[in-house]
Amino acid sequence: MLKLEPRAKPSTWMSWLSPVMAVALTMLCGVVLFASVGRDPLASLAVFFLDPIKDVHGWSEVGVKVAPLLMISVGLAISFRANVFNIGAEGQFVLGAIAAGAVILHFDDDTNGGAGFIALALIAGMAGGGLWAAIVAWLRDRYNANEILVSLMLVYVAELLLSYLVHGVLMDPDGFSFPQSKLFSSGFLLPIILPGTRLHLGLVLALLAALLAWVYLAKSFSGFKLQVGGMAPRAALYAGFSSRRSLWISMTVSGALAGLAGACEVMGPIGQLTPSVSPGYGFAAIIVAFVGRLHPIGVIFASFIMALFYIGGELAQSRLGMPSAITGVFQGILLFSLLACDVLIHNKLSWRK
Amino acid sequence: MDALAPLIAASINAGTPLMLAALGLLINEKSGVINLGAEGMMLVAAVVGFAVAVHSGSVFLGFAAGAFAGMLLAGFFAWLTVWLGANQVACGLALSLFGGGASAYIGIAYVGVSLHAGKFGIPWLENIPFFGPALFRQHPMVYVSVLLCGAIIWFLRRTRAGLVLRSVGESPSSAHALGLNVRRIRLAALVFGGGCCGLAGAFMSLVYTPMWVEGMVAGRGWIALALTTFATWRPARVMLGAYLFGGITILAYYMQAMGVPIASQLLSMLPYLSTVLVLVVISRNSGWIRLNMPASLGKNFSPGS
Amino acid sequence: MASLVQIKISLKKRDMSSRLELKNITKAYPAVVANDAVGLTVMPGEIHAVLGENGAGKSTLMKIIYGVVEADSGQVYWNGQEIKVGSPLAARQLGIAMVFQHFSLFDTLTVTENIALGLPADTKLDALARRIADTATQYGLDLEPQRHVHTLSVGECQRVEIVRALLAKPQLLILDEPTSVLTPQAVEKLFETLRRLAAEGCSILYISHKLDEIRALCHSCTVMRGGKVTGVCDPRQETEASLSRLMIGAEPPAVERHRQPAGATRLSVQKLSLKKSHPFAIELHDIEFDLRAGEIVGLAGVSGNGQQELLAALSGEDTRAAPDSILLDGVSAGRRNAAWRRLHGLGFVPEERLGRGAVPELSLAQNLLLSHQTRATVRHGMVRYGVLDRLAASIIERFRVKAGGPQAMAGSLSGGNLQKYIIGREIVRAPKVLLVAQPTWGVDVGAAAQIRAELLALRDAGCALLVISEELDELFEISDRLIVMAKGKISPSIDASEASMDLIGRWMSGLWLGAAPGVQGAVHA
Amino acid sequence: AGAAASEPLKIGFVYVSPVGEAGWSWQQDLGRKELEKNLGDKVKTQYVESVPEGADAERVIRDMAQQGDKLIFTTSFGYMNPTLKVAKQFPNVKFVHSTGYKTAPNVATTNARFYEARYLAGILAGKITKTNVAGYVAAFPIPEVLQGINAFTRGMRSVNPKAEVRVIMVNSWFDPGKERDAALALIGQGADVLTHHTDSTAVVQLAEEKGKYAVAYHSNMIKFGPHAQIAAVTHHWGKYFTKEAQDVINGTWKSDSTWGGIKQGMVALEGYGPAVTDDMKKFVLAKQAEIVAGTLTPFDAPITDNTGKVRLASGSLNDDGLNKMNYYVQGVVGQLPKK
Ligand SMILES: Nc1ncnc2c1ncn2[C@@H]1O[C@H](COP(=O)(O)OP(=O)(O)OP(=O)(O)O)[C@@H](O)[C@H]1O
Ligand SMILES: Nc1ncnc2c1ncn2[C@@H]1O[C@H](COP(=O)(O)OP(=O)(O)OP(=O)(O)O)[C@@H](O)[C@H]1O
Ligand SMILES: [Mg+2]
Ligand SMILES: [Mg+2]
Repeated sequence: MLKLEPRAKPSTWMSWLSPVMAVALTMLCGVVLFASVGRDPLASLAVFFLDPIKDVHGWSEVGVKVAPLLMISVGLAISFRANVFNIGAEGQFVLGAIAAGAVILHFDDDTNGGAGFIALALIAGMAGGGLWAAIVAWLRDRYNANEILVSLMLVYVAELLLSYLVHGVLMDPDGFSFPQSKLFSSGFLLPIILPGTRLHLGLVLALLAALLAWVYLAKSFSGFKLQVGGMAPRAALYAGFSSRRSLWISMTVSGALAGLAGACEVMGPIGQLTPSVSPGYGFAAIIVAFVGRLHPIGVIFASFIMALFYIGGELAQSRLGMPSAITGVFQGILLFSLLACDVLIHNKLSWRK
Repeated sequence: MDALAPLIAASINAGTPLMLAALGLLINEKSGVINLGAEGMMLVAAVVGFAVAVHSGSVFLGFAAGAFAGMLLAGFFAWLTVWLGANQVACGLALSLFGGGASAYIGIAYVGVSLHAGKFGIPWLENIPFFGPALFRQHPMVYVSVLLCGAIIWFLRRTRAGLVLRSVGESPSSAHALGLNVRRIRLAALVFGGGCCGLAGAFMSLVYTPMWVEGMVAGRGWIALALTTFATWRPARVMLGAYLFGGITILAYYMQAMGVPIASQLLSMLPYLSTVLVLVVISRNSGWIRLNMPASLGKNFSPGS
Repeated sequence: MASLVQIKISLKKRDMSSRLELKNITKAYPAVVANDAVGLTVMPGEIHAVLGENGAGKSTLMKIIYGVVEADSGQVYWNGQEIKVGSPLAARQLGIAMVFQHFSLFDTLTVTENIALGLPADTKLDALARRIADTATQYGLDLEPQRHVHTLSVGECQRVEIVRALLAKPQLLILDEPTSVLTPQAVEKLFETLRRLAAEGCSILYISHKLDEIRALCHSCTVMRGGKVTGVCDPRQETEASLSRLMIGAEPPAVERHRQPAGATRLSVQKLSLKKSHPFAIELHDIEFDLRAGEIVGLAGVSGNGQQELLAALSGEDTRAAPDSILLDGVSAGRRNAAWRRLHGLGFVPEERLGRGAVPELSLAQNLLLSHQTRATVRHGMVRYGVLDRLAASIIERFRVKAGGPQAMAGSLSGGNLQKYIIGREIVRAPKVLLVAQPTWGVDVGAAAQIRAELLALRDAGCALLVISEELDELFEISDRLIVMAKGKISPSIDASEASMDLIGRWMSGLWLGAAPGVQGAVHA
Repeated sequence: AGAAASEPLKIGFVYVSPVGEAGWSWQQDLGRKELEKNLGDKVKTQYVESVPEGADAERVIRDMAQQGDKLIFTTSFGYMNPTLKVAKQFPNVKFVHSTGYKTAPNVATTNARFYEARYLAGILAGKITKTNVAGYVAAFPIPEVLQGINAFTRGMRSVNPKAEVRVIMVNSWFDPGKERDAALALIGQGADVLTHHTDSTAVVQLAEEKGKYAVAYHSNMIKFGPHAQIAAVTHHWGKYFTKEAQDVINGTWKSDSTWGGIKQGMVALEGYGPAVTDDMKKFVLAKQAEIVAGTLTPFDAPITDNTGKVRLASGSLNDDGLNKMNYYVQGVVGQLPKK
């Protein structure tokens, strides 16, 4: 019988191989899935995984999708490492969008704009997301309320708040009472970094965030403290590292990054406030964070794969006539595969009677 | 006052799926495992239960199939977390995600198919003024869920199996040392929880709406998870919490229908805000939480060490 | 001489049928072979000791007998029949009961519920309560069946474990280090119980590091070392030195110490009272004592009497104390966190090495950051990993820590080695005050001697030390003064040379409160 | 320029929700199928469903254009700006956006005057109700929805001045659980006729279950409420889609705003249920004829809102007024969020 036996030491080799195996396993499931509905599995897989990136434009679209996913998941990686489970990034994303949008709508007179205003709006977005997350931190800190549940409930509240605002004070006065703000004028939109595409500054900011987060977690003392709090709370207490500070830092940083992502989204590809600014980035980023092993560099690759899944799912619809649900199925299978493969980091397989 | 009886009836109806799922999750958590995949299990159970009911014409078979689907997924979750030792939070999220996708995929053929929910009533009781329409004209599953709640109270307080379950959640290593098979007990608890989530999902598609629509569970799995903490892992409080949440949701609609001059979006926030509020009130006393919370919640246990 | 005794005993055993016989039991873990072809024979009515240094494989062997751990190979004979013990359930059905080294109790359940979990499934709870009371009085082990375990003292928990074992009416009772949490008086009581059981025909397997106990109680003794049996003897015929030789191949080095006058007060605790921080905590009442430069104060007491809470308040892990109730070098410190106190000269070695004193997933070098947080290791908010590596390497060398180097993960070290590393880490900081909890807990004899010597050297260098230990021998060996903690209160202090085991034992039950003025005279603050 | 006769015209459709079996996207897809049937080999269609309104829509639309679709129907309001953005980059591709208000040289808009049929449904409801209360489950307070609510109310009160309409906004286009709960709440408030401006069949099913009446929306839902449904307000896109495609093939396509009603066959009141008597039906059909003839519109003066303010003193409300509607008329119980 095939048996799992604990390894004396976790295998470094497997920790690199496991994500590769997980992707391979997901593709294998894809082959089975496509074959079972009577499609040519290889051609279908090619549509799913290769078509999205077969030209520069495709890459740029993946980049547009990577930007919010990466930005959010970098923040979540930090917070999960501190053992603070912020599940409500979706709500913080929405609040970031609202705050940035509100600032823009306040200042935008169709002629002004520029770097200063853009920076201001981005900062407002970060503040919006950060403050929304700070509510969670405060309730946890002051009243011991479970952050998973509170942050999640606040997602619903945030979405309703956005709906309320775009039906009310933030509605475009010339928009025939339709629930959306006016289009932001070009001076308030993020610069495009690849002419002719939609790839905007957000991707650069996201990569920068990943880099900074990596330095923070791997090199800084503050990052060290945060992680000790996550790995061994009693050791953190022993060392005199404040768990409250870890809570606040991780909650507000992850909230601010989610807020920044929301701001970038409305100042980039959307260009206005609408009732729905996110197709679930905040939740998808949780998976990205885990697939990326809560490592800021790892999440770069993970968010790339996740973005590929989204676009591949769209193409599978229009080219293959597959239903849109296929994206969720693949994402779930990927995460399951990764979790199962990760078992081999700490254990080895062996034959035993 | 005429409006009160239907309000109560609707609250109970809306609270029932929450209660069914939360009771199952409570048993999960009493064994020390947190399964964030409730939403996914409910969705899959909703579509499977619906499909079976449509093909067989039997709502009862639909419930059975839904429960079975939930159990199957929970069994898979148990294999990953209890046997392979994978992270519970991540596995639960994966299950939710997968359940959302898979149910939508399976359900394509069933969108727009309708089931006819019958009329129900307990003879005699349903004709009592006020109490009849408020309490005694519900789907049988509603009464099953109430009985289930009572059974779980009895199980946890009075039976040895309940004692065993609580001990495993309290300290799996001690339970193991006493010869209890921690893995199997956790598996059983998870499968039971999956079954309950399955019933809850099937209730959604067979009774509550009754139809299949992609994503129709609409966050109720998450709310059910919140309810267990909210109830400090006590079944009677789960019931109270579920009906309260259902009641506030319905009340928000009543307020709209009565023309209360508050924006509908703000009224719709009420159930979520009140959940947070009660959570805050309950969690304030950490000692109280500690006394009721299974001490090993969320921590994996491997019998080798 | 020892070998002669051995032969005699083994000859005798062949005659009668043994209760339990193990042959060639082998069990390997990824890192070590815990049991290597172990053999063991226990006769009916015999109290049989298993002796060996830390990690020798004693607990593993017991767990194999009790069915918690599965052996890789070997045979088990029970009353002459070869059997397989698949689970504790099977073991209990055979008539084997076990009291674990680490309690297997459930805090939020009642005494009755806890005991029921260790008995057959058809046990009725109401009837059980009566049986518990009966058994408890029969053996002089008082228990209240309806109380929740988290409200019990550690001694009472021990009683729950023993009563649970006794109720199973065992033919073989296994006790793994049962006395480490008992007062000397309670130990004496336990021994009486055990002797009575043995007289009734029950066999007892008894594990302890305390050689005097084994000599006083046991009829025979199996000695283990590195997973192998190194000998069988009659402990009543051995001296502590000869047992020690069997165990580690040498006698433990004696600790040298000389008296010196104490200096200025470094740490002063005044009227320290603390409410419970969680339902299972102990409340502290009006704690008062001083710690002076160049002395070691030993804090005795049965664990679970408030030592944890006191330590947390002193170390700064718990910052709820009134500001002036703790003075560090004259400065109010009650509200300061651990980092601040460390900066002001405090050092602290907690009893839990993994997860508190060190983070298992981090390297030894990174673990330095838990207590070394100065300009030398952190500059401009960035960690200087080069400095840490060099420092870790020097500690590893100086304290003879067996580890794979500064990059080895803390979790990969054995308990004793990690303890040496943590103590070394605190000593090289040259603290003015050092709090040490259970310095040699679960550490073998050689390493324990080394650690004690290091603590004495630190004292001689002018540091003020507070050592908390459950081992009275150890406290008597290294302390200048002794204080005792019971029920959240602290006794007056007494000079170690004037105290007797008996007195400290009585104080450990909280009995100094009504002490005669004569005793007070012997006490000085 | 028209497409070569041999090569079929490629047409793309973007749907906001799964096509399903009833509802908005389902009706759009029926229109697509009718277009295929009408034009046969001359066209080739494809669609993408469940496209979120936001950044993703733009990519999906552009992908269609890149794949060679020459006519693209974007069928939800939230696609308006993405459609315009893509249209700018593909001047040779024609776009038709539903329910929006912005056009461009290659972007036309279309919508239907649902409110006309709503008014007629209101008349039926007003005649059939016993409690004089109708319940209206709606998604969001946007003009299109308000037009429906107000027209329905005015229709109802035209035959039953005591009637009132209670409204619940569920803040979602598509959530049968919420729609059902809202409908239950409305029944609890005394409503015996229910209608909805959401996408599922939940409200009709509930009315059937509770023995109340229902006016279905989007699609004929008679099979979900064989006794409950008194009529269905439906829309029909096939004819319009066919015409647009034919125009592109002929090279005569023009950017315009089509807002068709009962007369143009884009909207209908159909699926009369068993509860509707012949008299009622005759009465309604007569009113329908007046609407088609242009002698009656649902929004003829005077229009008073439910706070008593007169919104239109004379004439009938023009398209601009309809598009900017942001109030409830007299007879509606409820209040809209203030700006
Ligand atoms: N679950 C386990 N996995 C890996 N190694 C283990 C495990 N349990 C015990 N060991 C190792 O087996 C060896 C024997 O351990 P055991 O607990 O039997 O020692 P012991 O003699 O009881 O020591 P002590 O006196 O400290 O109680 C040790 O090296 C220990 O680290
Ligand atoms: N549960 C476990 N799983 C894996 N390895 C373990 C486990 N427990 C102990 N070990 C490993 O077994 C070895 C011995 O550990 P242990 O702490 O039991 O040693 P020890 O013999 O008690 O040492 P010392 O005498 O120095 O205290 C170490 O390498 C440790 O990492
Ligand atoms: Mg041991
Ligand atoms: Mg036209």
